[in-house]
Parts: sequence; structure tokens; C-alpha cells
Amino acid sequence: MKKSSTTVQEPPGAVVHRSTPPPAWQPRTDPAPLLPDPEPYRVLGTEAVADADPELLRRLYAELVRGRRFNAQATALTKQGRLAVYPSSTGQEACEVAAALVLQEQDWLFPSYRDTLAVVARGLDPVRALTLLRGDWHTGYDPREHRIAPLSTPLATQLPHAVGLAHAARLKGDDVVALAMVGDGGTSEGDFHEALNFAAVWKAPVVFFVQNNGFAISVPLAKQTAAPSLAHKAVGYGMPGRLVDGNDAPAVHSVLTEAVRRARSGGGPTLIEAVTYRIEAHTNADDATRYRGDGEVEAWRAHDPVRLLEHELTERGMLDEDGIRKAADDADAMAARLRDRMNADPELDPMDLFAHIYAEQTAQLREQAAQLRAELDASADPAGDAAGQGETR
Amino acid sequence: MKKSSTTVQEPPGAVVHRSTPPPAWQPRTDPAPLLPDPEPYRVLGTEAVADADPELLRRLYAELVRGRRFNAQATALTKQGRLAVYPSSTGQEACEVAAALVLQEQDWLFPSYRDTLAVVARGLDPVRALTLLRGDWHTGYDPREHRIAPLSTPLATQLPHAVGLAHAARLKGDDVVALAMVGDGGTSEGDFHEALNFAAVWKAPVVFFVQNNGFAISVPLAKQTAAPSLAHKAVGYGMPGRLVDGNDAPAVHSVLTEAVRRARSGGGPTLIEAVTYRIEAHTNADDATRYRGDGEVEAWRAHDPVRLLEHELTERGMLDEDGIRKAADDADAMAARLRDRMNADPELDPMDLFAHIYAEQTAQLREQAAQLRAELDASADPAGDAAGQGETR
Amino acid sequence: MTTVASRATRTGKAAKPATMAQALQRAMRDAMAEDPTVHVLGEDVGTLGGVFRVTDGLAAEFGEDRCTDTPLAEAGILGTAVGMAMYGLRPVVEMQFDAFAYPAFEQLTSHVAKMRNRTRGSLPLPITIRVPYGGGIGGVEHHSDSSEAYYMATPGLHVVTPATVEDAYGMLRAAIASDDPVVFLEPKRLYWSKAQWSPESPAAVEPIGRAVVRRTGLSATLVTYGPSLTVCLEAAEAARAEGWDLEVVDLRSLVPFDDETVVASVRRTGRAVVVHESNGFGGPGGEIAARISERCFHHLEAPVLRVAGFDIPYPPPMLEQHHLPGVDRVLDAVARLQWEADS
Amino acid sequence: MTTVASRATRTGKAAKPATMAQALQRAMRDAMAEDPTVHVLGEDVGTLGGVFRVTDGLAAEFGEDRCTDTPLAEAGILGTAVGMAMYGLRPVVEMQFDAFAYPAFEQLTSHVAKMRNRTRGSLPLPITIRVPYGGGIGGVEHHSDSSEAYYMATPGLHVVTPATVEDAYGMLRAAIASDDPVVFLEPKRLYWSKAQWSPESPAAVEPIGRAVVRRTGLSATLVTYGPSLTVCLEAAEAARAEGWDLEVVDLRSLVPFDDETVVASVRRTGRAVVVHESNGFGGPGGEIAARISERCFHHLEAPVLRVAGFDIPYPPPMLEQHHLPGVDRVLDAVARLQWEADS
Ligand SMILES: Cc1ncc(C[n+]2csc(CCOP(=O)(O)OP(=O)(O)O)c2C)c(N)n1
Ligand SMILES: Cc1ncc(C[n+]2csc(CCOP(=O)(O)OP(=O)(O)O)c2C)c(N)n1
Ligand SMILES: [Mg+2]
Ligand SMILES: [Mg+2]
Repeated sequence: MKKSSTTVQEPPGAVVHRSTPPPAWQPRTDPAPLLPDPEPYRVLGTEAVADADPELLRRLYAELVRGRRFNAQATALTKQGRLAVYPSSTGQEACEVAAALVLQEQDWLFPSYRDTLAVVARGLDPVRALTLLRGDWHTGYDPREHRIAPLSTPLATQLPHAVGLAHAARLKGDDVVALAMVGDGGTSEGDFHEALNFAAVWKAPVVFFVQNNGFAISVPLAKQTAAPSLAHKAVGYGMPGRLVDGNDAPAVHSVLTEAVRRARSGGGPTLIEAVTYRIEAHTNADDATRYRGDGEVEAWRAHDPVRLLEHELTERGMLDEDGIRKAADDADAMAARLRDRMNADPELDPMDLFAHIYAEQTAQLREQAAQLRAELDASADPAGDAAGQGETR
Repeated sequence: MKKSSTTVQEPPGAVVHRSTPPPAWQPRTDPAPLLPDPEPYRVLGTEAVADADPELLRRLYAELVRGRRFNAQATALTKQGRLAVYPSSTGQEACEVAAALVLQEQDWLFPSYRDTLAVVARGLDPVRALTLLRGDWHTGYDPREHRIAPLSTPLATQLPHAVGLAHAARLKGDDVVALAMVGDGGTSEGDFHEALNFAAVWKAPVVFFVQNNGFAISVPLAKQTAAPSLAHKAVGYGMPGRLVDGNDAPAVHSVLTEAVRRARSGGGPTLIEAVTYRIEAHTNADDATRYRGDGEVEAWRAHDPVRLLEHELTERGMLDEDGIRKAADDADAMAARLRDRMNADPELDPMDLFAHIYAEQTAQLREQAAQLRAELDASADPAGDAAGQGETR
Repeated sequence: MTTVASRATRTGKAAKPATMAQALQRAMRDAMAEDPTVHVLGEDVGTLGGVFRVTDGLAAEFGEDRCTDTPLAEAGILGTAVGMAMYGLRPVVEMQFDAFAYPAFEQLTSHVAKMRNRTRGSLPLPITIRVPYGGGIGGVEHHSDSSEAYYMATPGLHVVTPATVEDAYGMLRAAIASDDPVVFLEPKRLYWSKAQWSPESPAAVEPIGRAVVRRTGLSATLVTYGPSLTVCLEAAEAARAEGWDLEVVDLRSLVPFDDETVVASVRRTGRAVVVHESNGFGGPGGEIAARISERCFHHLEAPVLRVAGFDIPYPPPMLEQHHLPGVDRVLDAVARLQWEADS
Repeated sequence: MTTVASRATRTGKAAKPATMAQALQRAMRDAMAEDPTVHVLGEDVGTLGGVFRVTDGLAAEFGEDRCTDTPLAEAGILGTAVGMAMYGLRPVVEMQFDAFAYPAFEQLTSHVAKMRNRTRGSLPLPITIRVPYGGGIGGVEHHSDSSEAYYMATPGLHVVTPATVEDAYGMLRAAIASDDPVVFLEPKRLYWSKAQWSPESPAAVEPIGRAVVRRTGLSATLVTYGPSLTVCLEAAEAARAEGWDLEVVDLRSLVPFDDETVVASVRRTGRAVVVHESNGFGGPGGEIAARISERCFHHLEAPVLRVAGFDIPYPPPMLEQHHLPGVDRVLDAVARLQWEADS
């Protein structure tokens, strides 16, 4: 019966028996601690405040106050019909502001649709930053000029963009870090997974910054994930994960700075989860009372990022009544300017609809543009229009 | 200047300062160990063999020998033009066989395109299992009858199906576990991420079984992930992850059994990574010499799942020459039957193309079916065809 | 072919004003009450009742296991729905907006559309995929796509879209009752449209697949569906002043396509304009116009024209009115139907 | 309009037989050599040289940073390509098979197609997306889709497909050189088709967008592209026996569409059949036939007919020949072009 055993196609090598797989395919083990500290990192109310740069703390405070005021003004603009919609980051200002401040000129910011404030804190003209939400165009600025990607509405889709851009910069030898923002809900999307995996494999200089504000519209985190924390997701990609108190501005700033530094120095990507809370409804169009109680909101208001920092700075004698007033005045002035500018109607040219589809307009688009042109002309001259319509064609 | 501070819309509650976020949003910490043991679990060559059921070990051996023979026969059938293609699981038989054996009648198997052997080991007629690869239809069996989902070619897409099915069964109160198979490459797809997340949130009775065979076609694991292991991905979903030596059949069987038990008893999903190796090329159409050296293959042949178990059983006096011969004969007989049956041309009816698009055929499909019917009739009667064509229409 | 008139009689008794959103909600509610295998799942469909409130109250009435807030992942939603259907459930999936159905595209095309065929009929997937679609509501980018061309090009799917409150109920019931996957396109801007409709005695459910003549006329046929029906009916009214008596066909079902109703109408009138909001090039109108031209060739007095959205990404809110086919654009097209040759 | 003859002259000198796969490889190689911003990425494109060997040798010549084996995730591939393009690179992405491009659908429709428009022209994305498509190679399910209708329905994309070895080179060079995203559809079953072609002096690169008359004729026009060109040319030969002298137009570019060439041809011949492998309903043929009918109405002797794949999921290998439009089916359609009325 020799024949039968040989038909079980056996390689000659198979007579040797090794009980462990060949070393090449051993799973890699990493000496670095793999799991994030489950306790969010904090600076305020801890020793660490003493080490913080007082200049930075004051800067953060001023920006938080401006940020809070910006959110309030933008919400007011929706009521006045000057914005189509506004997804407020009230309560999340520490994250928004820190994300903008940790980046250098040449770095890129990849905001999600809730991150107008980060874009403004980065220095972009707020009217341009609000273009999408006012509704006169989709993106109101040149992303390359400002190194700010368009605000992304399709959730998590901006994350692979950040990875590709950072990777491209690294291949070119440029000193560029990409910081990509996403919400807790966005971490459930396939694009989140693919982006983090590509980043880790390519060791791309990216920082993934998740603002866990407790909700994806009405869906609470407990229906979104069963993980110990969102930062724990880093383990599965072989990158460091870090939890931070998202309402503690110096803490967020510090954790982001460290991640940006790691990226810049070739250490690859980091995943950061900032634990925070969305104080307002999802947008002005949402009714948050349908899915959460006031008690929860109140509890979080007591952990407010602006007040937390203000309290700490006041306690330490780094901020007085005068400073508080100055910050508020500055914020008010900013808001007043914004309100005035947003009260002007944007200049719109319907022919722009055809201007940026392709580098060169196709014959079909030229025809369609001509059609719209004719319609616009006719409605500018309604008499001529109504008369000739049936016959001229 | 009172006015300015109040315009920074402040809630009344904000006067209280709490330095930690409200308890509701503390990241959950889990007392269970989160990280998988980085050393793959093994039975062969360890004490654990003594605890194993001798009956099971012999069964596994017989199935491995049949499995190896099945792979060889299927590959031979591609050379004879009897299969369109065959993605062989040679070297991975321990995984394939164990996946089939750990399931009960009512459980469901969700195989990927490489898992024909698991389907056959589950008891499906091999000719039906090979329908897809022969090319006479896409799926050769009724998935509900056998509780085997169609072999999935689009990678990782079968994983959410397994989750949904398991979830549905659980909602109904039925005792059903779904075991879903996927390759190392497939873990990079968004669907992998989404499936694991849904499963964990829903505590669905699913086992995710990754065969890490070192390659996704030509792409080695190191270009696929930077994670310490694929099992580590479990951490980010809050489910247990487990590494096992994929060429150690009793070890794979034991780890899978434990996961199936956990799922069955309401403990939710598990992610298992079996470390194994694809001995053959990706498919018969692939040329593996383009991307890997013989040395590596030889090293893995020395860790062959069939020989490993055979060696252990022989050493322990649980298997003798006679038993080896019997297993080989049995496998040969199976292969001969398969060869004979596959040598017969399948019966094909082109009209089947229109039979299963919708429950009720649409008017358009009826027209198209009539067209094909007429063409077939005409070519069966070429004289009538050639003559009348120009005029009859 | 069923006409509006005949359907209205059947449900006219205790009619009160209802919105399309309410009729859709009611359809799911009735289906869930009648059939315990009907499950609703999607983002925010539970506690919130959906961002358009179409699933309002379902979780409260049937529990979270029957109306489930899923994690935020569209491929996951549709993929798990496939598995649920494999086990005998009848999932009704909500995609929050048209453009947010795209992540589920692979599950839709490679599995949902093909599963019955792949398994020789042994694994039908009775899944309803509700997709709020189209513009006109001032949505920011990615919230106003007309994605029906993608679904029409995918054999194995039914693709339907209601244009009236009554149809919203009847067609959604029919979609849920169908043993095949149905992409159920809900015209966003009609969600708040109202009609006299009696939720107490909703119309009997007809199987999907038939078009309906919403207005009879002799001069030309406007072929349309969903959000553009209102535009066409208005245009038909306005056209009377120009001496045109327009017939308006509401397709209701894009797949299967009701050639019979459309062809009968165009053969009668001899002229046709296809009207939809979706981009013109590669949009549904090409297929529709091609079918009409092929089947009515010798009856046509003029080429079949198309009035559609421009071949551009959906515009920002402040410019959308220039993109959307309105009454004037429809009348312009009617004017180009070579009336001179006729007289 | 460029005719075959004129192009052949330009490259005819040192011509040797080359396959389409080789011409495509050569196009990428030349582009990479000329422009350091051209990067190739995809599954198995590096060491292996692609499952169809179209990227063979590129990683060896230009290094793995220029020709990169990515993780197995199509949305990730296209999504990172978007980011690379944002930074000034010119990514050439390979999707391994038609159906495996579907996971990237959201990135394609919501970002790739729209980015230039979203940013008022400040962020063009010069990405080439190579998609092997179509059937006829005995592939198992999900390996033979004709997915061009999806791309045609998405404004902002160019959609092109070569049918000859020479075009494979020239059009891929043009696609890579384009500042807009181009979906470059490669007919799988023509990968091994051979032609006399000189890789030493490849034809100059013309911008994409023009159709070409591959065969002149007077009786009727066959409008086709990609894998169906061969079928149409064979049909045209066979038709001579029936007394029909058929013109064959190879569209080459589906977006932008060359109305000029197509319309000129059909106005000359008075009859047209659109031929493609893609499903008929909702497929490219509807758009094409509708355009022809609209623009050539008074020149048409018969309705524009379509010969296409059936409205079914792509069949298993053993049945695909019944699905694919072949010479007979084309001739059947030509026979139905109402010749009687003419005589
Ligand atoms: C792909 C996709 N699916 C669905 C939506 C609709 N949507 C908009 S915001 C949102 C919730 C987002 O939650 P999260 O990621 O936590 O961000 P947050 O709103 O809390 O900032 C949803 C579901 C979307 N924009 N994109
Ligand atoms: C969505 C998708 N993308 C690409 C492919 C093409 N493809 C077929 S097999 C394969 C590699 C799979 O590797 P792995 O998951 O490790 O499974 P293995 O082949 O090793 O069993 C690829 C890329 C596919 N089938 N599906
Ligand atoms: Mg959130
Ligand atoms: Mg593998």
C-alpha cells in the first residue's frame, strides 16, 4: 500500500518535525506597554500645572473664551438664517483649540464637520471657515494655502486622506505632520480602521484625534463600542493609544504635542481619545431632549473646559478679574465682527456651478452652462422671455 | 463690563468645578486580561496531549489526511480543466478541519473562498462544495439546508453576515453559533472592523476565525499590519483574542471549542488567530516563486499539520502503520470518487440565467429569456436559423 | 395601470391630512405589528426616531430589539441585515442620507443584489433599504444626492420611489412584503408634504412595479417620479396657458420598469419629456428615453427630451435652485418638441 | 476625430507584437520615469507585478516607495491616494478586479469625483484608477463585472477604456497626465491581445475624450467600446455577406462623451446599434442611445437598438458565453433595423 501514502502529496522536507512555527512567522511582541492607561490624562488640579508654560496656559484660556463665544455666535447665526446649519463644539473647545495650537505652519489639519472652531483657531478667516455651513459653497478656502483639508461631512473619510498626505510628505523628506479629527461615532466606520492600519504599516506621521463627546447624534457610546476605551483600538494597529481628559485644555495640548513630536521624529502614528461632552444638541436642527436628560448635561457643565482652566488660573494667581474681562471683550469683539460680516449676503454667481468640474469644461457642460446663462438672462429680462419661448426653439 | 462675560453663554451649573468627568462617561475598565498571550497556544508536544480525547485525536488525524488528499485532488482537477480555479488550503488543513468539527448541527459556518475543505469536512457533498470553482454555478448548495453560507470571494464581506445571523438567532432565543472564517489579508478590510464591532456591541454568538497563513496573495503579513498579532485586534472591540498554532490540530480544535462554548453561553464573540502557512501558491494560477523563497516554504513543511499529529500519535502508540495506511486508503477512495464524479460534465441549462433574479420574473427578463431561448433553438437547428434571419424580424 | 382617481376612492373615507413621513412611519408600524420578523435598523432610528422622524415611536412600541440603533457603519448595517435575512428576518434598513449609503455599496451590489441568484433561489433576501434622497431641502454637501442610477444599474434590486403620501404607505408596505431586496428611495423634500389620507384604513397593498398616470393629456407625456412629480404637475397646469395638454406619468417603480404604461401614453401623445432631479448624463433618463424611443419610434413627432439636474456634483444650498429642474425648464423642453412640424 | 489609419502611421516603424498588458506597463513605466510624482499603489502591484502582471517590474525599477503593495483595503487605497494627490503626487491606483473596487465607492463618489468642485478648483486630484473590468476570462463570481455605468453616473470623473494595444499606451499616459481623476477601465479579456506596436517609439499622447471610427461603412453604425470592439469588427466583417456595410465607432472615452464623432457617423448611416457587455437596463447604452436619438432624430431610419449583457448578475464561467453579446446577437440587431421600410 505504498502508493496510497505517496498520493497524499508529501514534500520531502516533511519528515522533519518541528513543534513550533518557523521563526519568521512568530507574532511580533513589543516591549513597549501596549495598553493605554485607562485613566484619562489630566493636568488641571494636578502637580503637572506647575510645570506648564504660563504663557501657554494664558493663550489657551484666551482661545477657549474666544472659542466658546464663536460657538455661541455661530448658533445665533443659524437662528437669524445666516447659516444653513451649525454643529456646535460647545463643551469641546479645549480639544478644538489644542488641535489647532499644536501644529506648525507646514503641518496639515484634517477637520470633521464639527471642527469649524479648530479651523478658525488655526487662523483661517471665520467667514471662509463657515462657507460650508452658510451654504454659498462647499469649502470656502484653498486647502493647500492653509494646509487645512475641507471640513469632512462623510464620517471618517478624511482619515485615509490624512494618512496619504503624511505618507507623501514623508516620502518627499518634508517635515510635515497631519492631525486628523474624528468623532466617537466615526470610529465605527471601516475608513477609520483602514486609515489607522495604513498609517501604522507605513509609519506615517499622523495623529488620530478622537473627540469622544458621548454621542453620535442620539446614539450613546455604549451602543457604539464595547471596548474599554476608544484609545484601546490603537493596540490592534500596533500604535500607541492615549486617553486624555478632553475638557482639560493643557492636558489635551500636552498629549497632542507629544504625539505630534513622535510623528515628526519618525515614530509613526498615535491614536488619542479625548473624553469630552457635546453640551448642545447635535446641530441646531436636533432635539437632544429626545435622547438624554438634563441631569447628564448639567453634570458635564460642571466640568466645563473654559471654567476649569479659568478656575485653575485664578486660584494660582495667573488670572484676575481684569484678565477675564479682557478675554471676554476680545471674544465679544471677534463675535461682533463675525456677526457684521455674516450679515452681508455672500456674492454668488450661479455660473460657478460649471466652473470647477474638470480642468477643461466638457462640451456637454458648456451646453448646460449656456442653458443656465440663457435662463438667467431671460429672468433678468422677463418680458422678452415670456413672449418668445414657444417659437424661438 | 458685566455684559461681556454673560454673552459667553454660560449655564448656571458652570460655577461648580469638578476636576474629573462625570462618572457616566468614565471609560470602562475590564478586570479580565485584555491582551492575548503572544505565544500561540499549542497542544502537540506538550502535556496537554495527555488530556485530549484520544477519539478526537484519531478523528482529527483521519480528517487531516482526507483534507490533504482533497486539496491534492482538487489541484489535480484544475490541471485537467475540471475546475476553473482552486485556492488550495494545503498546509492549513488543521484549521479547516477543526472549524468544521467544532460546530453543532444547528450552527452556521461562514467560509471564505479558500475554505472549501472546511465546507466538505462539515459534511457537504464535495461536488456541490466545488460548484463555484468548477464554474457551473456560483453556489452549489442551499445555505439554509446545510447552514453553510456561500463561499465568499469579496474578502471579509461574510463577516457582518455571520454577525447578523447570530444576532437574529439570539433574538429568537435559538441555540445557534456562527463561525466566520477570514484570511490575514481580509483583516485589513473595513468590513472586518465593522463586523467585529457590531458583534461585540450586540454580544452576538460569533467566532471570528482568522487563518494567518503569512500572505495575501503576494503580500506578506509585515506589509499588512504592524500589530503585535492579529489576535491583538480583539482589544479594540472589547472581546477576547486568542492566538493558536494553526498547524496543531488539537490546539486549534480546543481554542475554537472554547470560543464556541463562550458564544453559546451568552459570552459574546471571540477573535482567534491561527498562525499557519499557505504551502501552495495563492491559486493554481499564481506563481509563488515571484515573491517567496523555497527556504521559507521548506521550513514550514517541517511544521506540517498532518505530520505533526501523525508523529505525536505514533510516538504515543495511538497510531501504527496500519492506521496510517487505513487513513490514506480512505482518503484515496474519497479522492477517486471525487475525481470520477468531477469527470462528468455538469448538466447546464442556460435558461437558468433568468430563473433566480427575482421571485417573479420581470417583463424585461421574460423578453430576454425568450431571446436566449430563440437563439438556442436556432443554433440547435442551424439551417432554419441561417436562412430566415434577415427577413423574419 | 392604476390611476389616482381609482386609488383615492378606496381610501377616501376618514381622510385627514397626513405627511409622507407619517405615512412611512405608519407603514413600518403596521408591518411590524403584523409580522414579528420585520426588524428596523439604522443610525438613530431608535430613541430619536430617525433624523427625519420616520421611525418615530417604533422603538417605544416594539422594543429596541425590533427597532435598533446600530453603530455608525453603513456596510455593517447592511451586512448584518443580510445575515438577519439569512436567518429568516425581514430587515428594514435606514441609510441616513443618500450619500451615506455609499459605504454599503459593496454589500449592496455583491451580496444583497446577487444572493438569490448566487444560491439558485434558495437564499432570497427580503431586505428593504430606505434611502432619503434628492435635494431641495437646503442640505450641505453630501446630503442631496440622487443616487438612483447606481441602483438601477444593479440587477437583482427593485428600485422604487413614492411621490404621494398614499403611495408612501402602500409602496413601503409592498417593499417590506417583497421577498426581494428593495431600494426604497424617499424624496426628502416630500417628507413634510401633506395629503388627505386616512391612517385608519390605509389602502390595500399592491405589488410594486406599476406606473400610474397622474394627469391625462393629449399633447405630450411627462415621464417622471419621486420629487419631480410635483414639478411636472405644476408644469402641466402652467402649460394649459400655452395650449398644451400634458399627460403626466409617475413611474413609482424604476425597477421593474413599467414599459406598458409609459409606452401606451407616449404612443397616444406622440411626444415625451423625461424629468428628474438626478444628473442627466448616465442618469435614469437615458434608459427611460432610450426605451421610449425604441418602442415608440414610429409614433414620435419629436425626439424624446430630458430635463434633469446638470452634470455636476450637487450644488451648495444657496445655488441649488439653479440646478433643480423647475417648472420653467420643463416648459422650455416642452416648447422644443417640434410643434411647428406638427401644425 | 482620429482614425486608426492616421495613428498607425505614426507608430508603425519598428513595430513588434506586444500585448495590451505590456503596453499598459510601458505607459506607467514611461510616466514614472518622466515624472517623479507618479506613484503606483494597490494590492500585489509591487513584488508580484499585479495579478495580471500589468505593473511587472515597476517596483524593481523605481523602488517600493514608487510602486507600493498596500494593505488589503480598497477604500484605504483610494483614500490614501486622495491624500497623496493633495500633497502633489500623481497616484495611479490599481483595483484588483471590477467588483473589488466597490469598497472604495464612497471615497470615489464623495471625494475623488468632487474635490475639485468642492474647493472651487484649488484642489484638483490627478488620480488614475485602473480597473480591470468585464468578463470573458472564465472568472468566478465577482470577477467579471462591467461597472462603467456607476462611474458614468458620477460627475467629476473621466471614464475611459482602451480597446487596442496602441490606445492602451496612449490613453493610460493621457490619464496619468490628466489633472482630473480618471477611471481607467481595462478590458480583462484583451490583456493578452496582441498587436504590432513599437514600445521604442510609443505614439504621442493625445488628450482623452475623442472617439475613433475603427471601420467606415454606409449601412449602419455600431457604437461600442472596450471589450466589445472586437465583436463589432467581426460582426461588421460577417455583415458583408448579408449586404450590410457597417461603420464601427470605438468610443474610447465614455466621459467626456464625443457626441460629435458619434452623431456625424449616425447622421451619415441613419441607423445605429449600441453594443456593450454591461447589463442593458441602466447601462451605458441607455445614455448613448438616448443621445443619438435626440441628436439624430430626423436622420434615423430605425430606432437605435442596443445589444448588451442581460439584466442579470454576471453568470458563472460555464454560462458566460450565453450572456456576452457575440457576433450573432449583433447581427440579429442589425437585421432588426427596419431595412424593409428602406427599400
Ligand atoms: C458616512 C456617514 N454616515 C452617516 C452620517 C450622518 N451623520 C452625521 S453626524 C453623525 C454622528 C457623528 O457622530 P460622531 O462621530 O460621534 O461625531 P460628533 O457629531 O459627536 O462630533 C451622523 C450619523 C455621515 N455624515 N456620514
Ligand atoms: C474585497 C476584495 N478585494 C480584493 C480581492 C482579491 N483577492 C482575492 S484573494 C486575495 C488575498 C487574500 O488574502 P488573505 O485574506 O490572507 O486570504 P488567503 O488568500 O491567504 O487565504 C485578494 C487580494 C478580493 N477577493 N476581495
Ligand atoms: Mg460624538
Ligand atoms: Mg492569507
